[in-house]
Amino acid sequence: MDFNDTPQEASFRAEVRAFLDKNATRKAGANAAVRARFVDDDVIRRAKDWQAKKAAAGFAGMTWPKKWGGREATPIQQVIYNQEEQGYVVPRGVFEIGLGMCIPTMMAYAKPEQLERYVAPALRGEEVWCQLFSEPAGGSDLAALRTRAEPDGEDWVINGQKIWTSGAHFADYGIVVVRTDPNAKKHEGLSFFFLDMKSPGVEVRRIKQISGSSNFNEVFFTNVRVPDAQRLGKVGDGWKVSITTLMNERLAVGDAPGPDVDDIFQLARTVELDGEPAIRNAAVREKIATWYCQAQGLKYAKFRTITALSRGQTPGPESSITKVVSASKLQDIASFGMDLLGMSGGVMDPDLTPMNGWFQDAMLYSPGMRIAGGTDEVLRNIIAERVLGMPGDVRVDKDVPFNKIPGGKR
Amino acid sequence: MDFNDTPQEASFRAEVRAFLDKNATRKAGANAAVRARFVDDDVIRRAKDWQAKKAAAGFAGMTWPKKWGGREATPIQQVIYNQEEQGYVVPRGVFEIGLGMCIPTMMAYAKPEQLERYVAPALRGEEVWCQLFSEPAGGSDLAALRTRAEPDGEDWVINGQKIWTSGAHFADYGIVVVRTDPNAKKHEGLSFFFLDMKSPGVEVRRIKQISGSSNFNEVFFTNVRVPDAQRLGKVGDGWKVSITTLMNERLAVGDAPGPDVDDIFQLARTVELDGEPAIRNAAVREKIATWYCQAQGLKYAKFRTITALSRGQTPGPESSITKVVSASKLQDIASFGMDLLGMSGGVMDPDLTPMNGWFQDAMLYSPGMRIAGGTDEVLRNIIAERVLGMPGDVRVDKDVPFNKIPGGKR
Amino acid sequence: MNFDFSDDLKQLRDQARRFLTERCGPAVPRRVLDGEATWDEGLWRAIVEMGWTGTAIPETYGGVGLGHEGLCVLAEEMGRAVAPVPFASSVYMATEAILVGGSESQKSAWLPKLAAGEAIGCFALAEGPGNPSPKRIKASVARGKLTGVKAPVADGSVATFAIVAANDESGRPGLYIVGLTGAGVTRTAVTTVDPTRDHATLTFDGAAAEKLAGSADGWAVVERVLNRAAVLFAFEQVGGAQACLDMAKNYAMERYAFGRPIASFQAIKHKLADVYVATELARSNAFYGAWALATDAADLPLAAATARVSATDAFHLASKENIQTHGGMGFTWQFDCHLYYRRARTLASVLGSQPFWRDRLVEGLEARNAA
Amino acid sequence: MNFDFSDDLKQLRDQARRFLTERCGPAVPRRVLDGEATWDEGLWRAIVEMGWTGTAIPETYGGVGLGHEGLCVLAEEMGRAVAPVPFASSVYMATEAILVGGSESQKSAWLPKLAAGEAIGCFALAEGPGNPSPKRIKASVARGKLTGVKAPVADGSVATFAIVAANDESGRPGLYIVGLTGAGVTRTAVTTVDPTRDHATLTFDGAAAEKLAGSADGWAVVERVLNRAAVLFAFEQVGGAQACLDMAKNYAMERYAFGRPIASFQAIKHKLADVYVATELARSNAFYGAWALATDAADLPLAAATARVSATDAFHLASKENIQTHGGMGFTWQFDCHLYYRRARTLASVLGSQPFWRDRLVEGLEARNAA
Repeated sequence: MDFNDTPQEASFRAEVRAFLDKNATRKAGANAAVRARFVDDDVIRRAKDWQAKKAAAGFAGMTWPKKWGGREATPIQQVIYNQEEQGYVVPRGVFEIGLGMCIPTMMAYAKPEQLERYVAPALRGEEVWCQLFSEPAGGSDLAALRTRAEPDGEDWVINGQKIWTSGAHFADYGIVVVRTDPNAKKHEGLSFFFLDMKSPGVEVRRIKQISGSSNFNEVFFTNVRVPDAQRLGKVGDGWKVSITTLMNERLAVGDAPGPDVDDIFQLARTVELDGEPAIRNAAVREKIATWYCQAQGLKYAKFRTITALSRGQTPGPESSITKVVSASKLQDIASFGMDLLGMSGGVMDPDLTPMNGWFQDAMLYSPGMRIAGGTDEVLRNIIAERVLGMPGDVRVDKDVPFNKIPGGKR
Repeated sequence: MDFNDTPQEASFRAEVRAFLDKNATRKAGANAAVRARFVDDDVIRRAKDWQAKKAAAGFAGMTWPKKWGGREATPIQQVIYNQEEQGYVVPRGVFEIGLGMCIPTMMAYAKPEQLERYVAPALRGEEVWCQLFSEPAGGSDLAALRTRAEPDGEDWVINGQKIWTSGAHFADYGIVVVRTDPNAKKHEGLSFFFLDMKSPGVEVRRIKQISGSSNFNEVFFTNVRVPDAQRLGKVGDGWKVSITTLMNERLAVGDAPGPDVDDIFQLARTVELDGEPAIRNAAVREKIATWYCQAQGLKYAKFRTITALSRGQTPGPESSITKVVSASKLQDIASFGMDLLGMSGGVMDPDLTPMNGWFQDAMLYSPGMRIAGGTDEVLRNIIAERVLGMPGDVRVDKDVPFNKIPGGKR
Repeated sequence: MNFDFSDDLKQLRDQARRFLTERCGPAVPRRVLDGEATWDEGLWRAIVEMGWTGTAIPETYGGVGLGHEGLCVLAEEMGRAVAPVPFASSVYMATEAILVGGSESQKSAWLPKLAAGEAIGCFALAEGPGNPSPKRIKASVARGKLTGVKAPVADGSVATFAIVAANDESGRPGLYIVGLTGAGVTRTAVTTVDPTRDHATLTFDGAAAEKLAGSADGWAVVERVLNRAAVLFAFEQVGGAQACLDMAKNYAMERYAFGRPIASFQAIKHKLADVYVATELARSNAFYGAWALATDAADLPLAAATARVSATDAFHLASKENIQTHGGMGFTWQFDCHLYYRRARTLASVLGSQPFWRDRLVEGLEARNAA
Repeated sequence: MNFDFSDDLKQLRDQARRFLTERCGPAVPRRVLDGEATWDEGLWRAIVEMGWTGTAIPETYGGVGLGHEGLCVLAEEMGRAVAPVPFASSVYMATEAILVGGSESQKSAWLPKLAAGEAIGCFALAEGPGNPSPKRIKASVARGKLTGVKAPVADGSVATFAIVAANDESGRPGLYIVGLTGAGVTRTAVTTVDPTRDHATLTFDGAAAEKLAGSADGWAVVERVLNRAAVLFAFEQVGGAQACLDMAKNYAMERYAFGRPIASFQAIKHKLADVYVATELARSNAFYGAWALATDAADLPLAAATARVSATDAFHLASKENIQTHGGMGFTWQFDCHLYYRRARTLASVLGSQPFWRDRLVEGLEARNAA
């Protein structure tokens, strides 16, 4: 057992670090409370510049085939790049979905000439993509989607509404799954397309979250025409195509960002409880010990996954524990941080509260972390079913035509 | 708001106390760790004597009709009697099921001449009754029972096995629900009987629990003949009759007995943690505060129920919270009591461990408290469904003949 | 055994619920949340007119003399409605401080005004991060003039006067009545996680301060006010928790996934069963607190701590699991779940946080054990 | 990144699992539970023959020199099998104490015997209720003679010698090697919640005691032994937790209620998902502990505390929810669930309980922060 790179890994890491040192700024020491309420125009511009640099240096789409601008890198090389990049101030949140989910789906299903047209501009950061799956009626039940596409000549005409679409407000293109046959069973009447987000009839509205941020959008479709040539997969095979996309998502889910055990430890050293530094209080120590065990457990579970990658193995669905543990931990730490501040617990003014109101902010956005990307409940189901091999929930909607499934309030 | 009796209640309480003072010994002050591993012959003899005294004084079957030896007492009078009796050393665990569940079921379904024969001896403690419902294949799914009864002349012939039958080893009679039509739907093929526990073919075996106690039995039926005259309710109505019995059970479910918050508080004052009395440790205080809130909450919830009874109202299924809270609390307190003893946590020898090994003993029997009389999971379902009005679980066994329902391992 | 509110008080509760349902739907706190106002003055006036501000004030001082049980009943309804009015600050805290610590003439001067809503009080104890403690008091009064900075003060921008914890010339803590509209007072708004309840920093620079007569016994009077307020806030918290449980259950019954209401999944059923259990335990402990408050029982400190710890936990749990039950919509600004999640937090801080109250609870046990 | 056991050690694990499945099925601890023996001597001999007792002992001292990673792998399997042998006491504790604190001649004298199973060690630290602390040591050695009472001592009736914590003439604590078969030693059986592991009271009245050379630094050597043993026990606990998870899942898949396997109910699925999460976190922390132990890393104290706190919680959770998943049968003597529930408790106590180790964990954080 050791934590060392193989010689190949070490040399790749050196290459990455040289690139980053030359093109980006190293993060300053301490954790800073960054409250990015939404991705603004400036972030997009900087993200595009940065993406172009990465692409030029061969650090974008690293695992892709060389013919599409990738370097056919191993998963462990991707991990090494990500590890190193985390140490630098670089814009994030603009290209992850497009390059991580949309373009890989295109590669699996689009025609060669479409790939010629779309892959390179996406890789270089010139065009941004988004993913239009979730709907108001869907939630955890993704396949319950109701947005309709009807054939009309060479086109399909889409009507309906998507929701929780990250980046829709600055995306150039999107992939979308829609219902083309409401009389078929739920998973069998879907089809999959890509479309120009500037198409007439596409309307994007920002969703304001509890925290005041707007990371998501609603997207309304009113008679949006999409050429049949932009269909990915066969008519009726939309669910199968979606699974391709979602398989790529799973690898991306990670720690809930925010104050962690080290931060609450620091806070407990600063504030007083019962006339002494809070860190002397056994109840505080007990909580910190518990969170530390969780945080370290997640860290070393990740190291085990990376080891598997490094040995050329495929890590299993075990990594689904990360979000289920870290999202609740974040909410608990945020809440306890506020408890440590006594009567000032709710104060957000950076001047009046320690750590710039980081704990208060986390209290407001942490409920979303327990929901977005799979609720706690869905993740426990996934662990039970895919890791432990337990049966799925009883399904009453399985053998029923979609338009006969009870719906309730939407 | 007050905690006072009405004048009628006060005078009844005085009557009860006079009876108890005359016939029983008041409990000594402190909580004593009583480890009754099973009900032995001596307990049964003393219980029978005590029951005879209660019956003679009109404190047995109090809520029953006067013609059956009751006093047609109000529920609040029953509560008052129980409250007072708790302060005295009296034998328990022999007549509760017979008088609380079996005889009331008889009263609802048996013929007058049968009641003439059985009620009075049961009331006076001369005959003990038990209730034979659960089966190995059943568990939480009570109606999944497989014990068969087949008609043969004037009799039914019973074959099968019951389990978790309290008191079967000293009972004279029992009530039993069996399957008379395996081709009918699960709840429709059952019938209900009472029987002589000394009938040929009835074999009782004690079940040893983790704690070493034996509070339950297995009861095997091999060609046991029961006259049709001892059927309660119509053939096929056994489930309906069982519900009558179970409605009476619900009122009986109570606190998990064992070390509670006052006891862990006492322990924490006695032992040291980190060089000072454990009670000075903030983590210990936090746990005690949490348990105290639960214990007091249960206590005052009970007071609210008693108030409803006192006002002539019927308390709802809210009382199902008692066991779900107190059983886990007991397990947690037991475990934490052992943690407070450090390296000696597991020691049971009364001379080597505080409070005679009460916490250790409770650790061993508390898992049973989370299961017997309704598992944690069943109780949460009951709260969700009966209190909050949420839907039942999806049932795949509802419209299927019993012998077509998948069974798995028994 | 008579451990429930009287029929009269149950009527009061029904009345209050009807009134608040009509006058204080979610749009009302939402207007304040969205920054259109710092409180709802119209609602406040209507509440004053109903006489609620004088509920626990004896009739001799212009109150309606319904006593503290009546106030508990109203507090629960205020919590359910997330009402953006200074009711808690003025009624549970300032009024209680004067009831507990005021001289006859102070009572006569202030209670009628409080009952009539002419005066709105707030309670200025905190001086930055920390739980209530005499050691944390730096504000001081010399020759009737108060100097110091109090923050955060709930409803500090809305109130007309404050009850301020400060040290006298000899360094002993006590409570002072301080007008907020005169000289020597600066008020600055403080942003909190719950914009539906006003918070301010109050800076005193020689403001006129009148000592509460009964606060000669120093910190003890502060503790008495905290204990009494803890019971009243517990009812607000229970009301909030119950509202969250109702919202979550109703949404789960109507929202379908996989062809059935999400209320039919055990993950949701058991979650809400747990919320129900926590809320009922908290309610029962609040009831006992109400009795102890109404009768000024010797074990009020223990009863108050128990009610508060239970109710704070229950409201926190209910408000966060209400969001979780709502799924994606639950963490949008548009849905009302966050009104309760925010309010749960404010109420968890206002009298000091859980570590403080859990410790007080065990102190209460120790005191009982020593007695 | 190479954060996993080597293929050789994985082979060792598979071998050990096969061996223990065959030689140490549930009937084996059950015989001890039912009082037919205090341990399984035949199993012990077989284990000695496999060389496991010498796993971490260097070859120069008669061991097999597989190092501590090898011992971690075996410990997990011992935990899975609830093996009723003094492996933990003799190998994780007594052998480690000599490895850490023994002089060259002590090592040469004892390690070959331990490797060969000729000597069986135990660790006598506790003197009644309490966690490890130098202040609690009353046993004392004067002129090479030990006096005092140690209880409970795991495997105290089975071992041939003990490593005893005692004070020297000047009151400084240290560790002593004391034979248990000679004069001045009385052993009395102690009943615990886990009869599958022997426990005894050792009463010393002038027994010959030889100071461990390296224990001149007093309590520090005790702490080193505790830290090293904590990692090894963590693997035993993880093995036990995994066994419980496997049992519970298998039972839930085969047991039907309401016409379907109980494994299809979310209440059971989510319960076991939580057990899985706790076990995986504990396993990951134990892995890091293994690395820190094998490399004698500077942060071994923190790594050991983290491994232990995680593993103790995970085993406790897994063992109690295994019973719960089994329903009624789970709390019968007949089913094997309680073997693990009992063992989880013994392992939670043997090195000191959770409050002690959580506090040490935070001490580790403080030390790191100060550095």
